Amino acid sequence: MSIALEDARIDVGRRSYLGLRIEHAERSLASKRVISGFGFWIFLLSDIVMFSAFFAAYAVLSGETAGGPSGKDLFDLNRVALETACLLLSSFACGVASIGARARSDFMYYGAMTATALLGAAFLFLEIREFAGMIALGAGPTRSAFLTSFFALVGCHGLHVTLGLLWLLTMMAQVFAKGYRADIMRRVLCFGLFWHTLDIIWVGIFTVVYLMELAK
Amino acid sequence: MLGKLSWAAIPLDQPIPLLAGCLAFGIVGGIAVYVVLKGWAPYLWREWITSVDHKHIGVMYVFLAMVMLLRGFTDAIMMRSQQALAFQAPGYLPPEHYDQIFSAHGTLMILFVAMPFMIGLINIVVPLQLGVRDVAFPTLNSVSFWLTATGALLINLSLVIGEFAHTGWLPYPPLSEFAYSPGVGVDYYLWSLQISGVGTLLTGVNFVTTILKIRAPGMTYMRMPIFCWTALGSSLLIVAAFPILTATLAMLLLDRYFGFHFFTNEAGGNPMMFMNLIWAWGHPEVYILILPAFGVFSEVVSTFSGKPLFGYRSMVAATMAICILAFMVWLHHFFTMGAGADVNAFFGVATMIIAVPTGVKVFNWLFTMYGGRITYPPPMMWAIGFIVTFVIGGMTGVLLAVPPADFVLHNSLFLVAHFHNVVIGGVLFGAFAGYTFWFPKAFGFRLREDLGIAAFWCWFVGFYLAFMPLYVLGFMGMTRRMQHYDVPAWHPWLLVAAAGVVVILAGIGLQIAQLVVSVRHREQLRDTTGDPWNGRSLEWSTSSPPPAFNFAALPRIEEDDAYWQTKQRALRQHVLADEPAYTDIELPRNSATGFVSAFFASFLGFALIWHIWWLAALSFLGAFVTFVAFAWRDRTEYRVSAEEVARIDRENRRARRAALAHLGAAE
Amino acid sequence: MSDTETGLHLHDSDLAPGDERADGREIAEGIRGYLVGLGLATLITVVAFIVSGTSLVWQPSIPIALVVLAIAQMGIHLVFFLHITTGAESLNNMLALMFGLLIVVLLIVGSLWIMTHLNHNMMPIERIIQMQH
Amino acid sequence: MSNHTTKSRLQSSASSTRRFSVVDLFKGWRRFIAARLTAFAVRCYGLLSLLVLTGCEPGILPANGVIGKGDTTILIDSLAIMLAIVVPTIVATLAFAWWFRSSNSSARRRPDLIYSGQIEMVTWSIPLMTIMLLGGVAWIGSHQLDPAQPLPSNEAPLKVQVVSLDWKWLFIYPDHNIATVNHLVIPAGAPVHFTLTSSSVMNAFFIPKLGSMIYTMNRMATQLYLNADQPGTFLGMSSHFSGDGFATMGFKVEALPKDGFSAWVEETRKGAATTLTSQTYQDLAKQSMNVAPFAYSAVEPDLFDKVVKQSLPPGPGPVVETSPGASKRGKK
Ligand code: HEA
Ligand code: HEA
Ligand code: CUA
Ligand SMILES: [Cu+2]
Repeated sequence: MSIALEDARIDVGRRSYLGLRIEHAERSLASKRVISGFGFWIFLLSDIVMFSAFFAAYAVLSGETAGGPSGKDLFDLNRVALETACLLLSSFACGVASIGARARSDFMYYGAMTATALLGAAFLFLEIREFAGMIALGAGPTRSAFLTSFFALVGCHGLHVTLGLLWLLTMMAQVFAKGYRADIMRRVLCFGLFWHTLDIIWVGIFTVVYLMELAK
Repeated sequence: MLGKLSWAAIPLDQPIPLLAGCLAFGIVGGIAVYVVLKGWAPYLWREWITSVDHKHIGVMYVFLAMVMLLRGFTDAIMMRSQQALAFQAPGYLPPEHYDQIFSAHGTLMILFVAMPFMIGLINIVVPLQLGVRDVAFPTLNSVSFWLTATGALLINLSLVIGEFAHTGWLPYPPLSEFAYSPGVGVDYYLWSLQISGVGTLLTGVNFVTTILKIRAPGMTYMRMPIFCWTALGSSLLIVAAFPILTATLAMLLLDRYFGFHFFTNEAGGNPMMFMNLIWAWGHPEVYILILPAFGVFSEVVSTFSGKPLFGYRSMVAATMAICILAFMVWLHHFFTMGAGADVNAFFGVATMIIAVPTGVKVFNWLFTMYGGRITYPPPMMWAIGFIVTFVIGGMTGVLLAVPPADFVLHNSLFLVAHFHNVVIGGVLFGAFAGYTFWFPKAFGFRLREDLGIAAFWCWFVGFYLAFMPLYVLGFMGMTRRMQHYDVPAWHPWLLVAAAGVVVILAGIGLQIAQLVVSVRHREQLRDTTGDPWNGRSLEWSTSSPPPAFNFAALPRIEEDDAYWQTKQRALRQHVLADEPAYTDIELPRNSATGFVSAFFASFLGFALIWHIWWLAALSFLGAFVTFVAFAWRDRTEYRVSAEEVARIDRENRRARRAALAHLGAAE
Repeated sequence: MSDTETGLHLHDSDLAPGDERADGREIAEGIRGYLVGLGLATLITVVAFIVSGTSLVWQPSIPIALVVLAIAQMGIHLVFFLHITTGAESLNNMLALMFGLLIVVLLIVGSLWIMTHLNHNMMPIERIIQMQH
Repeated sequence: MSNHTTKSRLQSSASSTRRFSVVDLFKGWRRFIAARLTAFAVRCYGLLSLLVLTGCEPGILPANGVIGKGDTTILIDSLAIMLAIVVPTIVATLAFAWWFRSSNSSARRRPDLIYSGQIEMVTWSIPLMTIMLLGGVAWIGSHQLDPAQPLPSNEAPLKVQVVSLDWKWLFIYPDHNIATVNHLVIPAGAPVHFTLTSSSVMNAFFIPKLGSMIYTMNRMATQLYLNADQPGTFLGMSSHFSGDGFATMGFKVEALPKDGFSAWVEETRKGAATTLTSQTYQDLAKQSMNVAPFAYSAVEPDLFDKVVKQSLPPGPGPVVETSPGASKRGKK
């Protein structure tokens, strides 16, 4: 079975360009799928810029423990490894889901989406446990500027994952209700982009926040 | 139940803002009632409020900007008169009120006047110039507008309920932290900027996508009108800079609402980080404003000189260079914080480098005029006024970029003069040039030129009277944001400045008169040709106002200055191109998504400002449901039949033929 | 722009980010791509975790190694998961990415440079006291 | 009361909770007028005490002292460099606009002049050269006039520790163990080394006549070297907005001849004034406006360091009222 590109690009090579009938002109516009995908890509880049502000704040404030605990006292490498594994696998599962959708394979689409959701939820669960543990130790975000920037950066990523999960469920529901329609497929594409990008940001977080701190 | 909100929030002891606010809301309410009584509400709802047509959204942006302009101007008059009076005297505005005024003035002017004005022009013009039917995401466009309107609404609400920030237009911590600003003023500021910021970001995404992905066939990058390039530059800057603002304001919100320590004095927080981040947005922001203005002037100068733009490629290169450089200079706003010689010197030199591409632009406008056949309707008057004024403002900017000079001029009225010089002489003149240039396109009739030119002269003279004294005052050591002062030498200059504002007021009066008179005489001023200025780019090839679908058939572009060349060919050959084969056209349907989500966003913002948590939760839910409901829609487009298209287009072609005949006769 | 010369519009042959090449591909082939990505990403992650904790490498080089590994990792995600390549059909996607990265780098590097200088000039009170005595 | 907590400190602080009625509207207005009148009186009094400032020299020109002269010389030079290109640009604009007006039949039209490599070279290189020149000036200037750079002098600089408070200035003379408020006295001819911090929000320390300003921030200490060549009385102020009392943060700067300075120090030491201790400092740190200048005859050791290190807490800011409007957060 081969994979059909939704909204497949209308064939607009030289043929229709040279074709003099003017109404063909419209066809040489980019397809809706490309437009949505590109627009969402721009949005994601801006989201990355937003994260970079939080990264910068973390880098500047991470030494300001105000006499409170530092990262070394609080971080647990095993949990971080587990979290990383969850996200990485969910990113893979999400890729499989998008193939499933394009191949119109319900089994693959729903199965992989479910796996993505479960892995994402597991990640969130681990993160919430970590936060709760820290707060219980008196190391909440109001304790010091270091913890402020830590909770904000990691929490902002967590919030994105949460929103991603909500979106994921919506996408399963939409495909269920409306089938693999072109406009729905565009959203599936955007969701995939979103989810993969979260993984990229996580790479930044586990490197800068956790590994760097423990390597000190 | 109502959080921090109580009757005490209504500033009975501050009659001036209260009355002004009540008056404003009274007028708005009155207009609303009038509209409903006249039975215009359905029309408004259908054609404007729920419209996803980029032209209508653009007009609404410009309208919003003009209304806010009046509000911002009221603030300006109050500041100028206060400073004229407050020599060794308290004046009539107590500090806590004066401080709110300049904060509100700066915030409004930059974010709710200059930005919406430019975005409005971009909305109206860019798709037309690209030769396409709409922007990439029409519904999102409407959402963007309504979120901006929400922000404006919240800021104005602070007049009557509670207070506005006392912190300046950029709320530097620790002053803006809860410990030093426990009132709701800063919260008003933060939420209105967060909400409208989302709208602006979406606009940026929308236009980057539109310009890069949706152009008429043959409209290659190097054939795009220069305004599209500057709109692209501006949108790229929005996309890259606004997230920084969102993040920074979010950090301040976390500090204020949850006791975080990003910028506090306590627990290791670092206020300098705020200045660093906010200017990483703030500096690109001023180029977001000026780039589209540069684009407007390029179009105007070339049109009224009757020549293509000189050095098109240089102009494109300069625009893109400014885009990148804009992100490498932000420290020039805090040379005096003490980062040390190396850092200061680097950012100082980087800042000056921007003068190079800007200078190239100026010289290219000059050479566009050189050898042209220049006529002087209002847009061109604004353009000449702009070049003269902006060059002075740019020069003082470069002066401020020299760190040792900035060490004595920072935060002085010299700085205030610099930025009004570029912002009024550049952005506002650009906005007015664009407004008078494209008004006939948007509404189908021209503006009276005599009144427009009179308005220009009042503005021009008034501007110099009002702001040149501030340069002098800067040298005399006067800092900004002074509610009163005791130095006798300053007083006469401040009186002159106040007089200047009165002249500007006359200019504004004339502009309003121009609008009113033109509307009343619109039949005489009707633009039947769609091409009132003998224009060069595609927006002039369709009728005024353009049909919903802009172009009956998408134009095919084979050279620069698309419409100009078409016209020349038609003149040579005495024929229009053949009638295209008309087909049905699909257009996006109206959508209330923008309005409804902004409705909830207004409540959300208000509830968050006043800590009314249940209302916040409820309105958030409302906004979410709106979104899902929108996403669930099945039919998002409607069809204009081929016959209808043919009818409209034939009319346009008839008018065009007449116009061409006229042009040919004149030749 | 090459499109001026050829008269072909670049956006004709566009790809959305995230899309693989336009001509249909087999499911297995698609999955294989993701698997390769997963494998490489896992490998690099494991290396990063090991490097951060080891005492085998010269300590000051560890942060640098970590940064390099992170960049490599992000590259892998971009190529194998987001399908951003240098091909002509995703030129716009790539350019946008480059612009975004440039801003990110300017923001982070600039902020750190500015803030370390500021902190250096004002924080260490001991140093100031030294200067005073 | 409303959220205008700072204001209420100045004006009547009556009525904490009230229910709304129409009558209140009128009461509100009456109270408004009364409050305005008292506020006016308070201010007039304050202004009287500040009138001394009107004798101070305000502007940055002509400068006094090496830093001031350096800053302003660079300023004037840069201005001159740029005017050399900006003035011709403006003249050319007006000239082209006039000459090529459509009604001028003697103008030569060149509708095809849309590109010229030569002109392009000129349009890029003129600004570029100007900026290279100016950039050089800026680079060297920033290094030579960096505020933290000690002044060349064979004399040891006078040390002054500066604290900006809400809304007044505290000057501590650690070598002489005295302190003043809103009144800075320095010896003319000798370099002065300022170390600056803030008790609460940001301000900027600025004496226009002497040159470079610098920010003051809590928990941080910035450095600034200035001098006055000639004796004189100058205007000093905060040049960074710091809240509602900002405009009243002017201070008087006196540069006295050396012996005059020593005499002033002696006088201040002997003066009947109080000692600046942690306690008096904390009282001083509370918000107040229009503070008339005064002096402390002695200073607790290391008080400035305690402020910077935050062993003395940051200034308290406005008092949060216990009315329904104000939230409970904010106590730390
Ligand atoms: C776009 C930005 C913009 C614009 C246009 C203006 C316009 C003006 N500004 Fe302002 N200003 C700022 C941005 C702007 N300003 C900023 C950012 C600050 C800093 C705030 C801070 O300190 O935090 C500031 C501060 C500021 C100060 C405070 C100085 C101080 O700190 O001591 C003063 C004092 O007088 C002032 C004056 C004026 C005046 C007289 C105008 C006039 O030119 C007024 C212009 C009038 C209009 C803009 C009227 C509108 C026109 C119409 C309504 C026509 C409409 C109708 C039709 C076309 C039909 N401005
Ligand atoms: C649209 C708005 C706008 C624009 C376009 C600019 C343009 C420039 N600005 Fe301005 N600026 C502001 C809005 C703007 N600014 C605002 C709002 C603030 C204050 C914010 C606040 O504090 O509240 C500010 C503050 C500000 C500062 C901070 C000062 C301080 O706080 O102490 C500096 C310092 O470097 C600066 C520099 C410049 C420079 C170098 C340019 C350049 O881009 C100008 C380039 C243009 C020219 C130079 C003219 C044309 C060129 C030629 C004719 C060529 C030949 C000329 C030369 C070679 C010199 N600006
Ligand atoms: Cu400001 Cu250190
Ligand atoms: Cu700037």
